[in-house]
Amino acid sequence: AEVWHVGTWKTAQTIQPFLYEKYAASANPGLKVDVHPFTNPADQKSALLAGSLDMTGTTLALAIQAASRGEPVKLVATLGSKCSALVVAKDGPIHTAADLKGKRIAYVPGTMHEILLRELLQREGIDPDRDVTLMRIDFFDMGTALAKGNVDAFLSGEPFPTQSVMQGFGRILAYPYYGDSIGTINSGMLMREDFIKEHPDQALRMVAAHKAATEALVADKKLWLDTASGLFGVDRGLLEASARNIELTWDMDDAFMLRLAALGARMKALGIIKQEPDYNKLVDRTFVNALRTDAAKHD
Amino acid sequence: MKGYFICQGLQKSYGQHVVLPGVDMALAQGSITALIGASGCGKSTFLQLAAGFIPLDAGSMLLDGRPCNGPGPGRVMVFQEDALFPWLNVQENVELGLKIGCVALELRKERVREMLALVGLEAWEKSLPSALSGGMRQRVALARALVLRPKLLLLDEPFAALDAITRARMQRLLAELQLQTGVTVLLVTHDVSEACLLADSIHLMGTGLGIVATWTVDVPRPRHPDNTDFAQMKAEMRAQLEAVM
Amino acid sequence: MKGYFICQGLQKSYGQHVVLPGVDMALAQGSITALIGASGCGKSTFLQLAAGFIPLDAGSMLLDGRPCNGPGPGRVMVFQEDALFPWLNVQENVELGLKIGCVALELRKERVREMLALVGLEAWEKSLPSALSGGMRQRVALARALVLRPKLLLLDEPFAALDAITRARMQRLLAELQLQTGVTVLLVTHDVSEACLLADSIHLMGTGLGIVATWTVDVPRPRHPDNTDFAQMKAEMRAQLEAVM
Amino acid sequence: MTDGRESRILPWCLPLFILAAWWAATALGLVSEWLLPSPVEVARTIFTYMAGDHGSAYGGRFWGDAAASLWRVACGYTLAVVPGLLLGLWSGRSSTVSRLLSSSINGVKSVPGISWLPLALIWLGVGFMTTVSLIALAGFFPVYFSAAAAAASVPQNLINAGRMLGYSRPKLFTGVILPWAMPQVCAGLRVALGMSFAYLVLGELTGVPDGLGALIMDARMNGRVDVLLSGIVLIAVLGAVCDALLVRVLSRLPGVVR
Amino acid sequence: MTDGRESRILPWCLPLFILAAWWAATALGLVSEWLLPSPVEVARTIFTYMAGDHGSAYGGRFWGDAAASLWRVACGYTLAVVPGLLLGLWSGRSSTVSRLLSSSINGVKSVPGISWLPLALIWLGVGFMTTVSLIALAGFFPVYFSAAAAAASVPQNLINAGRMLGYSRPKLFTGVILPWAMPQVCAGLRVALGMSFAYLVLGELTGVPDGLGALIMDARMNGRVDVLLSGIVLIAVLGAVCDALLVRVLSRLPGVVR
Ligand SMILES: Nc1ncnc2c1ncn2[C@@H]1O[C@H](COP(=O)(O)OP(=O)(O)OP(=O)(O)O)[C@@H](O)[C@H]1O
Ligand SMILES: Nc1ncnc2c1ncn2[C@@H]1O[C@H](COP(=O)(O)OP(=O)(O)OP(=O)(O)O)[C@@H](O)[C@H]1O
Ligand SMILES: [Mg+2]
Ligand SMILES: [Mg+2]
Repeated sequence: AEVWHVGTWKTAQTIQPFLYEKYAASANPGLKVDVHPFTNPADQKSALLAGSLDMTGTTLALAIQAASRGEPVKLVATLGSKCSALVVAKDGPIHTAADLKGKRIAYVPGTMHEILLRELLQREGIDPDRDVTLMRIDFFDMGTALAKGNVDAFLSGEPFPTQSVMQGFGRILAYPYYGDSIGTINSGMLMREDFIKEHPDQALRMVAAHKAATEALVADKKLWLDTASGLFGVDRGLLEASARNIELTWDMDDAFMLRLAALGARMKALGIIKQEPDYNKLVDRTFVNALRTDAAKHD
Repeated sequence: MKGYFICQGLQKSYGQHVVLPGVDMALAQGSITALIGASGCGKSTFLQLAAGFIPLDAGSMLLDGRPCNGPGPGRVMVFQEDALFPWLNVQENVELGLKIGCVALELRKERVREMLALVGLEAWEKSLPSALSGGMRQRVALARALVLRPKLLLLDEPFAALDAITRARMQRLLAELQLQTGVTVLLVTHDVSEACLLADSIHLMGTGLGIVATWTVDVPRPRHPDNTDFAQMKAEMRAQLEAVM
Repeated sequence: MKGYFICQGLQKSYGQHVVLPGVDMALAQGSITALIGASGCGKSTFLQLAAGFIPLDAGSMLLDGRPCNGPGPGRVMVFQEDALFPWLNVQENVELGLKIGCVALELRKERVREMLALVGLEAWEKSLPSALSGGMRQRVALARALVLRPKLLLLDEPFAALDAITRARMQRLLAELQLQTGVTVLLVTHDVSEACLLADSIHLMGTGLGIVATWTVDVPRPRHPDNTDFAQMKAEMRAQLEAVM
Repeated sequence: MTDGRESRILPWCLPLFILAAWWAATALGLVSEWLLPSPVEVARTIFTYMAGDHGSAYGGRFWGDAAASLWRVACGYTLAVVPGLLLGLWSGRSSTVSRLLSSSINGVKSVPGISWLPLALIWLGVGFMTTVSLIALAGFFPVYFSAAAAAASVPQNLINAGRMLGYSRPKLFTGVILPWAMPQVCAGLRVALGMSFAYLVLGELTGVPDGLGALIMDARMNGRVDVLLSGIVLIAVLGAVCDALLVRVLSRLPGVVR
Repeated sequence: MTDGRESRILPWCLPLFILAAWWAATALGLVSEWLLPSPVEVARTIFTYMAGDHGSAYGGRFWGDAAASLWRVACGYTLAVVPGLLLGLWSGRSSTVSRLLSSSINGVKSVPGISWLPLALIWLGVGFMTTVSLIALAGFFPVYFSAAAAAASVPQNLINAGRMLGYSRPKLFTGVILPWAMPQVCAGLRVALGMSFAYLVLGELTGVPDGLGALIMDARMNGRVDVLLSGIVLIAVLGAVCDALLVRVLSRLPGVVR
C-alpha cells in the first residue's frame, strides 16, 4: 500500500492534507497519509527537498523565493487565499498604518504575510528594515507577545487575529490585501521536480485528493469547521468568526498565473528576491488542468 | 594531678561505640609526651578533643591552670597529612594565623622569616605547597604551628607519610625546635622507635580502654635510634600492643 | 658471575638523565636479596627492567641460565601500591594469571584455594579489594604473584604503606612463604631495619651510581628486629645512605 | 530516628510548597487560566492524555507518543554510544589518535547543538533521521570525553600487572582498560542519556506528527498551557525512569561495582 | 624534535581533510549549491557579514548581533552563576539545605531545557527576558552541582586548621571553603558558559531582531545555507573566545593556581 508524506500547518486554512486519506481512499485502496505539521514554510521546503515529504503546503512567496534560487520545486495546486490580518493592541496608540513607524512588528519570514507587511509599510513610506523593528516570532506566539506588550503589532494568518480580538487585547487594523493585480492569493502545494518525473501517476492522484478534500470542505462549511476544531483542539466559535477571512482553493487558472507573476514582480521590487523565476517552470498545471477537464467531462 | 596541660576523665563516644572511656593525662611543661596504640584505638580522637575540634562528652581540660574549650591559638595541631592551604604559598601559610590574630604587619613578617629560617625553608617562601616534597611540607606545617608560639603542640603521626631518611631528619628537627622554643609537645605515633627516640614519657592506649601503660625515658638527648637501652622497652611495648589489639 | 638470576651491565637512561649506569647483580636460588637506596636513586627502575616492563638500553639478564626479555609469568612483581584489579574479587584476582595461562579450571581453583589459605584469606574469597584493609590487599597481591609459582619474585617497597604492626606481620608472612615455596626474592625497601630483618644479602644503590655497597647477613631466621647484631650494620648503612644522597 | 525521618521528609517540603502555592494562586484567581492552569487541571489533562479515549484531541495519545520518542532516543543513543566509546577509549590510549581527533572534536563541540537543527533539516529532512542524528551528536561528546579520560587514567601499574599475568596487548583492552574505565564511562553514559532527551524535543520541534516533543509543539501552537505542562512533566518523568533503568543495567555490568 | 612537529601538525590533518573534501564536493558539483555552498562562498558570506556595508541583506550586521548576543549571555550567565554559587556552596556544607533542595533541583534538571521555551514565552514574553532566563536556567546546574560537590569535599583537617588558626565560622567560608572549591567551581563555570551559548541560540529562536541565534534562524527561514554555516562558525568561534577569556580571568583568581 502507498504512503504519502505531506506537510502542512495545523490551521483551518491549510487543513486539506489531513483529509486526503478520507477523500482519496476510494481511488487509492490501502492508502496511508502521513501528515507532518510545521510552523513555517522554510522548514517545509527543506523537508521536501531532503525527501522527507512528497508534497507540502507552502506560501506562494516562499515558492517564488525558492524558484528564484533555482531550487527544483514545482507548484502543483493552490491551498488557500486571504486569511491575513494586521493586528495592533486594542487600546494602543496605533490607529493608521502610518502610526507603525518606529514600532515593533512580529512576522514570519517567507510567508505571504511578510510580503504584505513590507508592501504596506512601503506604501506608507516606512522603510521595513530601518524605521521599524521586525521580530521573527512563530505565528502562534504572536498573540501572547502582543498581549504582553513585547510587540506593538503583528501580521499573521487566521485564526490568531480573530483570537486576539475575541480575547480582548487585539484590534484588527487592516486586512492588507493587494488590489486586483495580485489579489488575495496566499498558499499552494509544492512538489519536487524529480518526484513528479518519477511518479507522475501518484502526483496526479495526490492533487486529485487535494481537489476532492477542498471541494468537500468548501461545500460543507459545518463539516470544515467541525473537522478543524476537532483535529486541532481549537475553539469552534473562534473558527467560525475567522472563517470569513479564509478561502480554501485548489485550482490554478490563468488569472492565478497573472497574479503570481505580479507577486513575483513586487517581491523583486521590494528586494526580497534578486531575480524573478520562470513562472512556467515553477508552476506545473498539468494536474489541475487534467482534473478540471475531468470535472467538466463529468458535468 | 599536676602538670601544664591536664586532662581529667575525658570521655568520648560515637553513638553506642565508646572510644575513650575516661582518660586522665598530665603533661609537664616543656616535655615531649608520646602516645602510642593500635590503629583505631582513639589516639586521633583524643588529640582532636585536646585541640577542641570535637566536643567532650564528659571531663575537663586545664591548660596552664585555666580551663580550655574550643579551638584556639594556645593549642595547635600538626596533622598526619600536612593540611596546608594549597592555594597559599609557604610564607602566606605560615603567616595566616598571625594575620587572623591581627599581629602587626612588620612584626609578623619578622616572625615568619625567623620561623622559616629555623625549619630551613627561607629559600622557599614563595613556593606553593604543591611544589614541595612531603618532608618540606611537614616542616611548613610545623612552622605554621610554632609561629603562633603555642603553649601546647599536638602532633598526629606527623612523620608517618615520610620515607626513612626524611623521617629521621624531621625527628631531629623536632627535638631541636622543642629545645629552642621550650614548647610542650604531645606526639601521637604508631612507631615505638620514634616514641623512644623523642619522648620523655610514653603512654600506651588500648582500644576502648584509655591509657593502659606508661613508660618514662630518662636517656639524655640527642639520642641514637639504635641505643641498646631502648631494646628492652621496645620489646615490652610491642608485647603490650599485641596484647591489647 | 654465578647465580639464579643474573644481571650484567644493565643500563637505563631517560633522555640525558642516566638512572642506571650499568648494574651487575646476581641472586642465589632461594635467597632473599634486599635493595636499599635513597628516594629517586633508581630502585624501581631497576625492578621494572628486571620484570621486563621497560626496555633495556644495554646489558643482559639471565634467569635460570636462559636470557629473558619482556614480561612473563616466570618473574612477577608486587607493587608498592597493591595494583589489584578493583573490579575482580579476591579469588578472581588471584586466579587471573592462571586463567590467562590456560590452567585447567579444577587445578587452578585448587591452587588458588591453597594460596589464599597460605596468606590467611580463605574467608575473603568473594570480597572485592575495596572491602579489604591495606595489609589484606598486600597479602592478596602476594598470593596473586606466588600462585603463578614464579622463579623470581620482585617486591617494590611492598610494605611502605602499612602501619607498624601490620607491617611486622607481613614481614613475618613473607619470610614464612619464602621458606615454604623456596622462591628467589628481590626486595626493594627504604627501611634498613626491614632489609636486615629479611634479607640474605643487601645491596645499596647510589643515585646515578648503581650498586655502591653490599652486605651479607648470616643471622638465622626467624630473626628479631632488635637483634643487637644488626645495630652496627644498620649504622653503616645509614652512614652510606647519607653519603651518597 | 528523628534524623532519619527528617531526612526523608525534607526533600519533599519544597516541591509540596511549590505545588501548594501553585494551587492557591490558581484557586484564588491570582493568575489567569491561560497563563497557568491549576494543578488539578494539569493532572486531569495528563490523565486524559494517558488514558482518555481517542475521540478527544489528545486522548490516549501518550503511549504512541512515548513509543515514538523512546524509539528515536534508543536509536540516537546507540549511534552516540558505540562510536563515542570506541573512539574515546582508543584516543585515551593513543596520543596519535587523540591529537588527530582533538581539534576536530573540540571544534564541533563548541557549536551549540540547536544550531545543527536547520542544517539537519536541510540535509536529512524532518523526523526520524534528523531527530536521531541530533540525539547522536549530542550524546557523543559526554561518552567520548569520559571514555578518553578514563582510558588515559589507567594506572601504569595495572597495565604492568596485566602484562605480567600474561595478557597480550589486544587482550589488555578488554581485560584491563575497559573494566577500569567502566565507572567513569557509566557517568558519561548517564549524562549522554540526559542530553538525548533534551535533543529529542529539539528534533521533534518541527514536521513530526508524533512524539512527546511534538505534543509540546502542538500544545504551543494551540495555546494549551495545560497540555504544555503535562508534556513537560511527562518527559521529565520518562527521562528519570530511563535514567533509573540505565543505572540498573549499568550496575550489573562487570567492572562497575568495586 | 620530529615528535614535537608531528604533534603540532596532526590536529590539523582531519579538519584540513574535511575542508578539502567539502571544497572538492562543491567544486566538482557533486552537491548542489542550495544544499551545501562551497567553503569559498561561506568565507565570502562571513566577510560580508562582518565587514560588508549595510546596504546588503546581512552586510556588517555581525558587530551588532555579536554585541546583542554577548549582552544576553552576560546577563543570563550572571543570573546563573550568582545563585548557583551561593546555593551550591551552602548546600555543600549543610545537609539540611542539600536535602531541602535536592529533589526540586533534580526534578527541574531532568526537564529538557528546550521544553521551557514555550512556557517562558507565555510567562515572560518573547525577547530579552526569555533568552536571559533560559540561559540562566541552563547555566545554573553545572555551577550549582560543581560548587556543592566541591564544598562538600573540603577535608575536615583543612576546616580544623582554619579554626585552629583563628577563623570564625563565617570567615571559614571565604577563607577556606571558597578557595578550596575554586578549581572545581572553575570547571563548572566553564561548562556553564558552554551551556549558555547553546541556550543563547534557543532563546533567540523567536522574538528577537538581533543576535547570532537570530541570524541562524533568519537564515533558516530564508533558506540561506551559506549564512547558516557562517552563523554556526561564528558562534562556535565566539564561544571558544569567551571560554579562553574566562579561563584567563579564572586563572588569576586567588585559590585557582595551586
Ligand atoms: N566521626 C566519627 N564517627 C563515628 N566514629 C568515629 C568517628 N571518628 C572516629 N570514629 C571511631 O573512633 C575510633 C577511634 O578513631 P581514631 O581516629 O581516634 O583512631 P586512631 O587511634 O587515631 O587510629 P589510627 O592509628 O588508625 O589513626 C575508631 O573506631 C573510629 O571508627
Ligand atoms: N618515565 C620516566 N621518565 C623520566 N624519568 C623517569 C621516569 N621514571 C623514573 N624516572 C627518573 O628516574 C629516577 C629513578 O626513579 P625510580 O622511580 O627508579 O626511583 P626509586 O629509587 O624507586 O625512588 P623511590 O624510593 O622514591 O621510589 C628518578 O630521578 C626519576 O625522576
Ligand atoms: Mg589517627
Ligand atoms: Mg620506587
